Amino acid sequence: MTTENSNNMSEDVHQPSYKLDFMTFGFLLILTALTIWASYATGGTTVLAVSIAMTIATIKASLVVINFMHLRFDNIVYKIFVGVVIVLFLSFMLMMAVDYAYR
Amino acid sequence: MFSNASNFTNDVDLTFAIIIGISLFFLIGLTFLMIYFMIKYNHKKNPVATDIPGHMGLEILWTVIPTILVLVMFYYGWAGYTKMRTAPKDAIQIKATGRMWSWTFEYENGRVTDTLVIPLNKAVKLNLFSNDVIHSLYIPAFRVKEDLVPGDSNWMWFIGQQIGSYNILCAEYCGDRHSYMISKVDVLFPEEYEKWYKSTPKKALYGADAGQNLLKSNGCFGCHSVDGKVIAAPSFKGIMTRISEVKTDKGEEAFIKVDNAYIIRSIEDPNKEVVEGFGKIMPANNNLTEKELEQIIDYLKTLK
Amino acid sequence: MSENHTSNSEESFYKSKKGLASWIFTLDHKRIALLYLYSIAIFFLVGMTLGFIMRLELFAPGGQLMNPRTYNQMFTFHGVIMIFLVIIPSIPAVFGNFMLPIMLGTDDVALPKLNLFSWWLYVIGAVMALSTLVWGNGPADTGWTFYAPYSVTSDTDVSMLLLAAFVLGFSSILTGLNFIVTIHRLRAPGMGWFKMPLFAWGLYATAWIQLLATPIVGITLLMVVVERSFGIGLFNPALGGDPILYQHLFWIYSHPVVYVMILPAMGIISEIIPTSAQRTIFGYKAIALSSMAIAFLGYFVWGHHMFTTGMSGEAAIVFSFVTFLVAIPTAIKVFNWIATLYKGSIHITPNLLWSVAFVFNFLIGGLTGLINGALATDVHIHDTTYIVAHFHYTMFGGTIFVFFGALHYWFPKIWGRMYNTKLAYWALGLVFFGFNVMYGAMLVVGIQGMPRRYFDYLPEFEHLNKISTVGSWFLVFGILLMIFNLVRSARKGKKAPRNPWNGVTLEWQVPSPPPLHNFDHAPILSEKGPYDFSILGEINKYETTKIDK
Amino acid sequence: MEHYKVPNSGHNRDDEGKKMGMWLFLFTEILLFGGLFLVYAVYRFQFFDQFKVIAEHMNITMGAINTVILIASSLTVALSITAMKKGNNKLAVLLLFMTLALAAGFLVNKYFEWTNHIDHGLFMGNDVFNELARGEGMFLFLYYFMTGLHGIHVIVGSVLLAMVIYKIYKGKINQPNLVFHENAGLYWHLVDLIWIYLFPLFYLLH
Ligand code: HEA
Ligand code: HEA
Ligand code: HEC
Ligand code: CUA
Ligand SMILES: [Cu+2]
Repeated sequence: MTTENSNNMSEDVHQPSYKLDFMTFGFLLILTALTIWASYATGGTTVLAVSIAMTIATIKASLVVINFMHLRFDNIVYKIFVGVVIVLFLSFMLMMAVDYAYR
Repeated sequence: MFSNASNFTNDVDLTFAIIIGISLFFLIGLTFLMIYFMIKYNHKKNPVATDIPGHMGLEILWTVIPTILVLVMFYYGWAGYTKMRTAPKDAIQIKATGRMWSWTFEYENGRVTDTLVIPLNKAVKLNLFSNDVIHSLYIPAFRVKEDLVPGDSNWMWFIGQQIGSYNILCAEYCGDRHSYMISKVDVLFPEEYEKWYKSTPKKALYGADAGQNLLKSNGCFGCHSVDGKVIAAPSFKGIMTRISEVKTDKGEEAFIKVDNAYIIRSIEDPNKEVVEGFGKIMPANNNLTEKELEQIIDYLKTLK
Repeated sequence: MSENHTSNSEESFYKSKKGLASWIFTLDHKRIALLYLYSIAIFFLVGMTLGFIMRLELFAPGGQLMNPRTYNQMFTFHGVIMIFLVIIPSIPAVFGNFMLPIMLGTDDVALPKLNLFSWWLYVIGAVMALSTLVWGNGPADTGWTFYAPYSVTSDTDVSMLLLAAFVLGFSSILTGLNFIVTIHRLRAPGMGWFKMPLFAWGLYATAWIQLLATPIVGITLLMVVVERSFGIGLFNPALGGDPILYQHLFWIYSHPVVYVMILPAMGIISEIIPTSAQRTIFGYKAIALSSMAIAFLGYFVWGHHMFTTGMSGEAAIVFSFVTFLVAIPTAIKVFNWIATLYKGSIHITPNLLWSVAFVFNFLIGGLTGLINGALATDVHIHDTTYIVAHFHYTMFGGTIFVFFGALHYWFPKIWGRMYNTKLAYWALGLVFFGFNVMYGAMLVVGIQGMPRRYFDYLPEFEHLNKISTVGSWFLVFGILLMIFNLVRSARKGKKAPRNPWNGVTLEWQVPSPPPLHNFDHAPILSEKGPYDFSILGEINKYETTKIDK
Repeated sequence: MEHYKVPNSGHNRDDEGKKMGMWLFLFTEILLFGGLFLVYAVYRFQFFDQFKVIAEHMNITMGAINTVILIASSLTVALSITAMKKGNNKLAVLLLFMTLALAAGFLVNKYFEWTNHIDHGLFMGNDVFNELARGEGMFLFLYYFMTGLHGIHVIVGSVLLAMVIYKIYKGKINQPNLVFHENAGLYWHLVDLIWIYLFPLFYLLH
């Protein structure tokens, strides 16, 4: 859903603009409300609740990085950098999980 | 190398041999090539160099060959390891405890010893526990080693295949007397083992004195001597007639006439009063019954 | 900040300004490099002296010179100094700082102030580490790995040393950060990625490891400090913590960091060998990309330090497998170096021989690493002196040998003088011989089952330990001889020309020693990459330029 | 010979280089917190029930308010950069002041939250704290450590933004020359980014 929206936005904004800032802010607020609601709706710490909370947080984080931090206007190398860092961190998590889950 | 002391030695030594063999081939071959090139293409003999920027075929060749060799090594290492991590169900279960800086082994019938005694050709599973920091139980002759992680349980297993007495060493650094945390594993004929296992009364393997046995099986002698030498802690020699200079946990200094109550406090809550000049390393021991504490004190009184 | 120089551009960077302040507050990458060199040299001597004394202690079983506590503090301090104060900064901070901007054809790193700042962090960290010798409860006795829960309960001054390591970590991060930006932004016009010298590639791969792995160990060490101060059981099982978690976090950094040590060294080898052979490097792209491959794969093997902790079988297999994968790009490098000697026109120099000695030692170090990586054999040799020998072969026989080689290679460039070649060969011979005797014996005694960090050992290990200690005497003598030769030559040696070894990378196109802004003419780049010796004539026509020194 | 000036120099103004440096620095910050997130993940897994129990003590409303405050401050910083790019210095400064006000609000809020916990004895060394089950103490400790470290970042970020304001007044930051402003903004967004994860992990998963 969000990716669609950011695609839409990128059509009318090619450089930083007040409009983009405000739209990002709006989405962030909505998502914050959503995640609080979801935490009640899913009832605390089920696997579902954790995944939903983390997914929403990740969408929010991407909004901040892409729009507020202007990654969308930046050179491709920055996008690669960010990708590498994310992959790396997730791999750390994954490999530790492989040890802990089967220990 | 290539002994047959345990059921793992052959696999491990074979893996060693394979990897060392391949390694020596490359080490000698490549060193020879380097020296040969340095002589053959010395600028005196070969004043003009030929530029060769690379060769795709060669690059592929020397990517593929090491890959294959590496997979072979991985396979042997993995195969040997898998055996080490799958213990048979009917193995003799022994609880092995490590603490600064001694070992104890507890058998299914309650026997407690400080050397490991096992029967020939029988699977033995050691369940590993530590009271303080990480230790590692290492029997070089058997090619086995496994860490004792406090707060967590770990295990190892093996089959002793040759009669004899082998070293047990501690391989994980654990403080001052890490290198003295040594014991033995005795592999006996099954009949002998059976006799040993049944004959000696519970918890009494060393001499007649109950107190001394308790100190031994609780690992006190890892730090305390009985002859006045300071190993890592005050000696027990003459302890019951001493005045101990201590620092309390509130930071005050005090002189305490050693009595029964003080000894018991020292054992159950050693960090409350710490003897001047020593660190807070003594593990608390709350497993001793009142009677046992009494026996210990009686023994300490004999050390003049 | 930079335009305050007025002098003519020929003057060497030593002379552009004078006085202590002009050094310790300098923004010039060359001066910062030398600041690093001198500080590292001091710590190297301290660390070596500790190592030497440990060897004397191990000459015979039983206490010889000290009690166990002192010995434990010694190997801890030896390890911490050698890792955090010597080998991690060594090649990047000294030769990287000095040579990288010149090799890329520019006049400084991208962020000169940050560069100075990271040296200052280094000094602060070093002072913090040394302060534990003087006050507090005595230097830490935990081993450089600071394993919990021992590091949490030890009554020595562990916290200060941990904080020092934290600060030093940040120094290392900032150096790496600076190099990445420099390489991205400041390459000379016309120098594409695959026209960079291979040393730059090595540094680039290294920088990414410094940047992305160091913070994890930083926060981990900080957690131990906080745990010691607040008595919380983050890693202490007595309070519910998990000591294995500490090991995971520690090795997530500390395995990749071994490639921080070796990749720049491999980069320097890829410079020295083509120059000595006077021909282009064999398989440029393979070498460049294998650096990146090693850096990347190196992140996923940390578990091989933990095979005996009761790690899950699944994890052990993955970690062992990836460990073997790292060996492949390393092998590619070695093969390409040797192929570069083929049909060259080889000039035997001290720097080439140091490099060849490196390849030999590193082969032993790397190949012994394969035994560590194989699961069944690692169980046997884990935490024995075999491991100690493995990492001295890679770190000392590898990185430090290259460091010495690089000192000989770039000596004329840095100090503008030549050294005594004969003495250099003697020193190299002694070091090489002593080194192999010493650590060769440790390899064997390790396989026989002598654990590491042992103050005392069983009588059956005595023989090999004696041999090992005797080896260390040759080593000491060789290193002192080398230092003597270099120090004397830096002041009294013959003046060096611009290009004594007929190299073609950009550092040979600037005067020896370089002026403040490095280049006195536009750098000459070949279309055919950094190791095109056909442009040698064009480069050397500047040789006649008068050097004022 | 004429002094040769290299075209790409470490002493030329290189905004792109500075920005890249900032991004790289942010990566180290992410991994710094990343280490803590790994610890959190492992202990969440090991002390599943205890974490659940103790998380009840967290005040979702307070957390939510702080989340909104930080998002709003991120907005004002982003807007101020946009304003600066369009050459509107006055608006940019005004927005930065708003950001500082929001940052102060965040810290005040956090202060009340912490003191509230401490009043309930939920702090290291306290008797109530020592009575807690093991995993519960761990949760609180991670809570203090992570939000504390985050709080330090808020303070550092505020100092940076204050420096931006000062530099705008001094004319050192202006329309084409605003990389310092942009970098301070990047740092501030990172502070927001980390909070985006801290909020669900400590407040919502109970
Ligand atoms: C510069 C430092 C450096 C380098 C480069 C390496 C390189 C390697 N290391 Fe080492 N290592 C350390 C420093 C280093 N190490 C340190 C400091 C420790 C101990 C830490 C401590 O506990 O205190 C350690 C410990 C260590 C362990 C843990 C042992 C244990 O404690 O149980 C392991 C296990 O896998 C390991 C493996 C390897 C491997 C596979 C490589 C590989 O990268 C090597 C690859 C190289 C080659 C393979 C040689 C070249 C190749 C050829 C000639 C081609 C032919 C090859 C094939 C057929 C494959 N190392
Ligand atoms: C770059 C890394 C590096 C280097 C170069 C060295 C160099 C040396 N190392 Fe070390 N070593 C480590 C890194 C390194 N080491 C690490 C990380 C550990 C693990 C620590 C741990 O377990 O936690 C270790 C552990 C270690 C041990 C194992 C301790 C144990 O497990 O019990 C030993 C034992 O022999 C040892 C010895 C030496 C020796 C003799 C040298 C030789 O280089 C020294 C040669 C000596 C000289 C050449 C001396 C020259 C100078 C003088 C004689 C006097 C000069 C005078 C003044 C300056 C006043 N080292
Ligand atoms: C890890 C080493 C270690 C072990 C194991 C150990 N101790 Fe101690 N012990 C010490 C140290 C160090 C001190 C001195 C500091 C202190 O008082 O805590 C000490 C002090 C004592 C004292 C007081 C001595 C005095 O002079 O006042 C007694 C009694 C004692 N221990 C008994 C025991 C008994 C009984 C055991 C076995 C159950 C034991 N210790 C096991 C290290 C140890
Ligand atoms: Cu126990 Cu080392
Ligand atoms: Cu490793």
